[in-house]
Amino acid sequence: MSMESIYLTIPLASLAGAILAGFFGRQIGRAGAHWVTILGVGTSFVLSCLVLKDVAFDGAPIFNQSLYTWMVSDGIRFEIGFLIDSLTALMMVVVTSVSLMVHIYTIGYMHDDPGYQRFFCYISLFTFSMLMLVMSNNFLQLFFGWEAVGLVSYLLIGFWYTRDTAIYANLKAFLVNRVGDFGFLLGIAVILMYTGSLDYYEVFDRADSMVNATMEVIPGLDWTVITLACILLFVGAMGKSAQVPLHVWLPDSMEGPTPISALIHAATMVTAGIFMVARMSPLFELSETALSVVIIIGATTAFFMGLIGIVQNDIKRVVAYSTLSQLGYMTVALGASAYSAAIFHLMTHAFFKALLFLAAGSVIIAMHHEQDIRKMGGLKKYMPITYWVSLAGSLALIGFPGFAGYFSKDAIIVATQNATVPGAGYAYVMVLLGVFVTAFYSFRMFFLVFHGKERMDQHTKEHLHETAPVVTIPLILLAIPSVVIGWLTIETVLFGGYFDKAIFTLSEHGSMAAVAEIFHGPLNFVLHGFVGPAVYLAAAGVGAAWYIYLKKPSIAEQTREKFGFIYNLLDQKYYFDRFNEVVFATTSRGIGHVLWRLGDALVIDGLVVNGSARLVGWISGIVRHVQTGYLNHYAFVMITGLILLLGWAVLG
Amino acid sequence: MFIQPNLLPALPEMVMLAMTCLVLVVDLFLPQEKRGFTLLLSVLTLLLTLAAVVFVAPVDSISSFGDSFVLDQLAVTLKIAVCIITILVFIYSRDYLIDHDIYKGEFYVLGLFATLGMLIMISAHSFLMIYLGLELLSLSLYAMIAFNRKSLMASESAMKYFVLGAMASGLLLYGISIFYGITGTLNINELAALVAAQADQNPVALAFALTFIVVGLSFKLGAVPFHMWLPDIYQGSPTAVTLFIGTAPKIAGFAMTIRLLVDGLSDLQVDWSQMFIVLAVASMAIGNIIAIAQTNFKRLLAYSTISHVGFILLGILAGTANGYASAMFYTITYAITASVSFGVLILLNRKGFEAENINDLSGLNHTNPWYAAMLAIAMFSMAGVPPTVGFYAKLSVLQAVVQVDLVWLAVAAVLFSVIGLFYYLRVVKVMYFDEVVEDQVTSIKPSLDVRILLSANGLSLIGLGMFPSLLMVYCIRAFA
Amino acid sequence: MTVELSHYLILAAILFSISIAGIIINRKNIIILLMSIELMLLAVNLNFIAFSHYLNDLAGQVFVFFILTVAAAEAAIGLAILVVLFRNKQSINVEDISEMKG
Amino acid sequence: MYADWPLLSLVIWTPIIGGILVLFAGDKEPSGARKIALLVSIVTFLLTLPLYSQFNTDTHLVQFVERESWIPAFNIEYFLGIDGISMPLILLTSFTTVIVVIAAWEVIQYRASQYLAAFLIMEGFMIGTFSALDSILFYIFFEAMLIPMFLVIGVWGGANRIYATLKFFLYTFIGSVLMLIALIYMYNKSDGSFAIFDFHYLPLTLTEQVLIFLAFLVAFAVKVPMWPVHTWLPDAHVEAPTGGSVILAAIMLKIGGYGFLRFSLPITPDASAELDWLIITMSLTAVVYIGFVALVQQDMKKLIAYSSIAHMGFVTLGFFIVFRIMDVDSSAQGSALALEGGMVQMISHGFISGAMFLCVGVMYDRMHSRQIADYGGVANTMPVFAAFMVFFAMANAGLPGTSGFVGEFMVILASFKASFWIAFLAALTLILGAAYTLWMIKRVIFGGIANDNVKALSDINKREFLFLSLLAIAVLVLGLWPDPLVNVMHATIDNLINHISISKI
Amino acid sequence: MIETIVFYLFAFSTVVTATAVVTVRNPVHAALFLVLTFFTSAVIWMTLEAEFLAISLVLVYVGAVMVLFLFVVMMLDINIARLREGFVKYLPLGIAIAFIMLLLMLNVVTSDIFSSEAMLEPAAKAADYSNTKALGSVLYTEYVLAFEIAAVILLVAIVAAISLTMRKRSHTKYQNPSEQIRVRKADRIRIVKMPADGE
Repeated sequence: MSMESIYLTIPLASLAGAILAGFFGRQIGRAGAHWVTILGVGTSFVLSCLVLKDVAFDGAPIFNQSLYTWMVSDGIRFEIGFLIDSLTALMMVVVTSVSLMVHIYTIGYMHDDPGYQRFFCYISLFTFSMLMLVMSNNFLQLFFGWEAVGLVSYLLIGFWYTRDTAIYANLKAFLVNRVGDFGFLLGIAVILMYTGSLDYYEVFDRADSMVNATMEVIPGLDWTVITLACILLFVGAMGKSAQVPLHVWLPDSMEGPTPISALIHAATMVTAGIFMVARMSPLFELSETALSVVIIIGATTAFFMGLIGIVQNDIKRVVAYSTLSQLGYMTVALGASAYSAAIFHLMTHAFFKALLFLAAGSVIIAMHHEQDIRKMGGLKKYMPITYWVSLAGSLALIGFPGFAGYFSKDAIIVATQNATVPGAGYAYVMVLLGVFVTAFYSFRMFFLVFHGKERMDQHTKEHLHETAPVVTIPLILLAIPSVVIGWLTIETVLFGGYFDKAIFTLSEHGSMAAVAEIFHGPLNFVLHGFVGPAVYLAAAGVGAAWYIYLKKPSIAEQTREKFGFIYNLLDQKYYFDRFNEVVFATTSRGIGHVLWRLGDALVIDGLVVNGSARLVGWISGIVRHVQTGYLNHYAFVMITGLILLLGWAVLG
Repeated sequence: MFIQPNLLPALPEMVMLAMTCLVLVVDLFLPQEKRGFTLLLSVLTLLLTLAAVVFVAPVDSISSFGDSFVLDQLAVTLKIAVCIITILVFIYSRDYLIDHDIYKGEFYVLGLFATLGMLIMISAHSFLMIYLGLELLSLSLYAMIAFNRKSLMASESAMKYFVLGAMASGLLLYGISIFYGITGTLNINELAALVAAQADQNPVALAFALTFIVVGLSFKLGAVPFHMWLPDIYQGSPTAVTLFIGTAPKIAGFAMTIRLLVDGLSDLQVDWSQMFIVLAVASMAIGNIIAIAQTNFKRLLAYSTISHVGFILLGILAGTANGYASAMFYTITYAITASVSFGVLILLNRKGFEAENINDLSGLNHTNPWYAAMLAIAMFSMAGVPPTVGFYAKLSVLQAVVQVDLVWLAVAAVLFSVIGLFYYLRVVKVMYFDEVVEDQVTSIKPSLDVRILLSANGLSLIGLGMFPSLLMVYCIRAFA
Repeated sequence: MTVELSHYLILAAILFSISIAGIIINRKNIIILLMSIELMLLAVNLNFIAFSHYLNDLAGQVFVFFILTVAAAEAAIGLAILVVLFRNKQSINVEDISEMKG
Repeated sequence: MYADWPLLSLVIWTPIIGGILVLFAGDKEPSGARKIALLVSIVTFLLTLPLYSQFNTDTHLVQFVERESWIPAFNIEYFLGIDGISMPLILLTSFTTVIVVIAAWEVIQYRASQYLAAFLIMEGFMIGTFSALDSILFYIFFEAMLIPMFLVIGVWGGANRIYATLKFFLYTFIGSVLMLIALIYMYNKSDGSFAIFDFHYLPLTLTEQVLIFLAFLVAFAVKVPMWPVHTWLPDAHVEAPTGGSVILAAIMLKIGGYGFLRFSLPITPDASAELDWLIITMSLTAVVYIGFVALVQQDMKKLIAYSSIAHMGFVTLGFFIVFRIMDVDSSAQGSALALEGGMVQMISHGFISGAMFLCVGVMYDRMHSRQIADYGGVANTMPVFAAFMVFFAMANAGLPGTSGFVGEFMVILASFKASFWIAFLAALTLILGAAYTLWMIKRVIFGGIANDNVKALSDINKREFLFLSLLAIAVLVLGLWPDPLVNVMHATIDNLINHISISKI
Repeated sequence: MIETIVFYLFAFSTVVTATAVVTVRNPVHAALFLVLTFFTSAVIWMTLEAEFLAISLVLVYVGAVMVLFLFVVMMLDINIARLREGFVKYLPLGIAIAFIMLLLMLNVVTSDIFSSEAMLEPAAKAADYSNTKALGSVLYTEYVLAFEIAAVILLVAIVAAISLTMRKRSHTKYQNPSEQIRVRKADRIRIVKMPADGE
């Protein structure tokens, strides 16, 4: 099997699964549906591993080839093709592995759902779309995948389409993503206009032409084209990766089934933005301004979204805000030119966040779809496996030294510290504070769920038990990388020149070099962590959570009352939703109403169209009375006509 | 010294006169139930006349009776058109006449005399002949309108038509008298030569006389503001007579206009063109606008006629052979179209029921889809929607107008025709979209001849629309 | 001093104007309208005859001859219509014969 | 083997004559009429296929030419021929007619033969419009098609059908009469030719061009329809029977766009360049303004109608942004992208809007309501249908992978060449289009079962499945591989760009 | 000289009587004034050497047409009082229109083209000149077609007048023997059954 056909098989295997489960779901039955899709995704996974091995260890050359010509217009070839390099290979493994886990997990989670086949169809389709996105060698296909994952996300958030909240959330998700896509598409347009190509490598080769060119977007304000392009592309990333202010859809997306939250809204799709910026590093590197925007947006998201996590009571929403915050970290890394760190964090995060979500899902199954952590507590003794994997995930998340998250997060913090772009200082403060916040809300949730009083009702309590193996096995399988993957891969991924051919960094953006300076092996890196403030902040966060929620639960109540304003601000998520609801939704409907009723109905139709018809009718009604029926009036009119004509002929 | 005139050019008229007198006499001796024979004889008269026209049709043009009577291409074509349309009129109106107790021989006799008047008008080449032809036509029409003696409306409209018609004749005559005074001739050919010689010396007097002529013509054609008679006469006349008035006399009016203005006064073309511009715009505006408010179908068609007259004037005022041919085409096709409209309307009449309101057509498509289709075609043709002949007629006229750089006039014309479309569509709407009103429209079963002729008449609108050259070549040849 | 052509023409013009005035001011009586029209024809005839005389051309007189003939026929038909109308309406008032309008 | 066939005449006259046959088949036995209609429409469609397969993509010259003198008096010819612009539209027309005939199968019981005949005759007229190369022939077809559509809306339409159909007819007629004057004017200018290609090379001063351009603009803008002469469309669509809406949206609107390419651009290039700001403004207004208006519609058909206006805005934007591009860049790089984008958008919109109207029709046949408020949770009872509807909705929202994306994508890319803000406003459709389409989907398809009527719904039958899946395949194929479509246009579009880049003054 | 006097005298009386025609209250008087107008006009025509027409005018017009007018006026029972309502109201308008008309006409008929210089008084006709004969000779030669048409017009007038006004008088009593013979019992008497007078 040639590499080319392997590359082709990887996405198509998933697609085949999706098609079979989708169109022939009734014929192949429930079991058939999960078997074909798992087989498909499994194939993709195995082949992706093969590809990774090929790229990472065997040093396979970069594969960049088009599959077919989508369209030729104006001399521009729009193509569908693959670019397989180290970045792609890594993403492929992350995507397929998490997807495979989720497929297996779903068998248990969705066991009783009537839309079983449909669900498998969707997640396989998602896997296909995501693979097409990461494997793309051009912007067109990137956008294809970009929107396709959005579509599947839309379908999956609204999977339980009878729930009003779900279909509200999926509409919101799609629209907010569309705002991002809007920028993204314009970004693609800039690139096409200045480089005349959509192929990555051709664009990168011609990127210089954009550095020197300027564009007057707002009169009197010249922007370099590269900045404009990068910021527009980043707007797309903001939508997909849920960066402030386009983050609002992600918490709501938790309306979807939990496997989806794990797969799409934690591990893969939301990281597409991060991936994209990393992929575009040859462009972003050329624009200091764009990087600055990236780092500020990322830092803001990292800290402030984490804060909201503190006041959330829905178990999935806490994890969702944590996802937002972690995506912020990745974005900060991108802004700091630490692309490899961002991707590294992306990878570790994919595992531990998928783990956390699936664990939360496990809890939810056990709690009979109760998601409020205030009604949980003391689950440790009922669900030992879930407890331990959750602990592993949480420790990874907060960056406990030695766990996967530690390596990636610490790399980001160090890189941010050494970053030089404007806003890096702000970002450094934010990510450090974020560490505390992360630890605090993570363990707040952890303690409330697994420790303390059992606050659930009697009925639920009686039925509490550990979940089935199809649920727990993926948890365990995900827990393993969550613990060890950082240790194992940090050297290779960050410092082994793994991304050299895929990611481009200007030498003056030396943040990663600074990290490399202090890196002397994983163990040493763990120890080095105790030099910086991050570890202590995390410990403080855990301690505070322990004290407030386990030791003295009354403090939480008192604080809430004391700082009512801040609590409200956080509880209302900084009023973003309210703002959007009022300003965008209501206003645009208002504009629509005004334009329709006033513009269309009143002015165009009423005044001009029907108005002129009525005017003619009115004139007609008046003029017809000239025809009085009286003979001498008729004669009079004739003679008047004669006289006028005569006057004109004789005098005029 | 006196030279025996060449009688050949007047053969059709002579045939017609002789036959008409025969009809008149024969009819006297026919009992009421044999009245169909009068009709047969009348149609035969027209057919014979038609044959005579074709028989004497010259290659070029011949004139006779001291140059006061010509038979040229124009005359031949128009005469054929007049005869054919009159045949249609006679046959369409039979059932109506029977139902309204006016199935009398005089109707046909007067109709034939009117047709004779039209033939004379078409060939007339002197003021005197034109006047006599016009009066022969008008007097017959006055009588025909009042034919239904029991109808108040009919006598009222006859009276109105008569008074205004007589007055218009007076105005026309006054104009003729001045021309006679200036040139000393009554003959159109001599007039043309003399006016050409005098055009520069006496512009005011010529324009003065011309105005009276134009007014007289405008009255006959029904151009605003000399149109006032038209709606009342269309509405008040028995539908059979409206059918007649609304069709063939338009052709005669066109011929008279051509004879007087084009053959005789082409040197004053600048003057009458300008007058026609005003009249045409006014006609299209008033005709279309007032038509919108109408509920009576006959009255609606009257106003529609006024607007069509505006279009005919457009073609004439262009002052080019192309324009005259277009106007001629327009006039003939309009007469054909109008005969379909009135023909369908007349079918709807029954004993004791006079169908004349637009609402009387309600749901016609349900009861009589074929005739609804015919009327719809006629409406679209009047509106100028392709592929009906009305489109091509409008196209050719507009083309002539644009050719003489009167683009604004063409724009005005099409804009008014949009208004016109509205009421034509309303008729179609009533037939196709409205429900059948109880007791108003029932299935109509006309006799075979009517069925065939009306169908052929209706389909000819599409046929001529797709192959206008069939008629257009003759129109062009008439002004070649 | 002899009578000039224009004098006849002026007389005809005056007659013509009177007839027009007659048509306009007689809002009630159709018969007067008919008479006014006769006056108009008289004016026209006068024109023709005067021109005929001064042009020394018989055509004008011939025309008048025919106008007289037609006018007689016209009067007959007009009065016949008037009679029919009167039978239907019992009036020859112009303002009464306005069944149709608009 | 087709070389000698008068293929274009065949595809024009087969449906017209077939339609007359159907008319005479009558309503006594409607299934007979239906079968004839289906046969005729399929035969016509098959006859159009050689137009594609035998099409020579290397030349911009018109192909399949038929040229006969018709009305010698005014040198009007029966002059047919197609190029890369018209050929795809002809295929679209014949394809859509088949769909419409199938869609009418059981739904239309009232005077079925007249209904089907109207559509077949209309098909002939529409194909005639696309293939006519004599401007009067074009005009005749252009106008004649109004009559069947007028009757279709008026006879088989909804409650307010009369207002709608009169408005439709009058609007369109007003638009076209001025065009007629322009044609006549050019006929006189060109020493007696009505051939469109003679007009292309007719030298005209700027003033003449501007006036002619405006005359054409009124005609085509109404047809497209462009803001602010669009208000007939929502009414017509709402009241028309499903087939009427489909034909109206899928094809009739395209005639406006086609007219711009066939007449406005090549005949009055300088005026087009001079007035491009006007068209661009109108197009962008259509995209943005109409997008907002669509957002608040309560009636599904109205919503789709407004969405059609917004989508057609891309077509006109694509056609006229070319002049901006030429201003900015002398190489005119991007102009082919814009023009081809507009063309692709037309074809794609034909499929998608047709499909959307058919979807609404499917629901309307069951519920007899088009009000969004009367629905909710249709997915529960009609899952297969819901899948189709969501798919088409996504296509309508311009999802990549569907044809709806291609045209918008091309036009946005091209308009960026001209101006950032034009592209910015145009790209707003990504948001607005998704907002109004998906909001409707949310309220109609998703959610719990809203009422007993929805509960009683039955899923689509085989016939409905057939036409929806045919359209779905078309939408998908065009979205995944537009090259076969775009390829046929290149030569013609390149020639057009060359032509319009040369001033006539 | 005498011609001038005659002209002015009769011209004046023509204008006066014509004015009277349109202004007098009674239609019979109007008709009589019209007769007078014709008479005076005939005299003026005489001065223009149109003797035949002058005679015709008197014979045909006064003798036939005006008599017809008088017949009709008297036959129809007309309410004269009503016929003159609103007369004064419209008088100024009528005069104004007529005056404007007259001005326009005078503007032309007094122009140079019709002046005595442009159109000389023709030489007097020879004594044996017969206007009637001259007319006659052209009527039957040059204008024979017109003459025939005029005949047709008169025929139309006859047909029209008869068909419009002739009516069978249903109340005129005359016997129709054939009807009387054919009569049957059923036509004349109707036998009805009636219930006997009860109660």
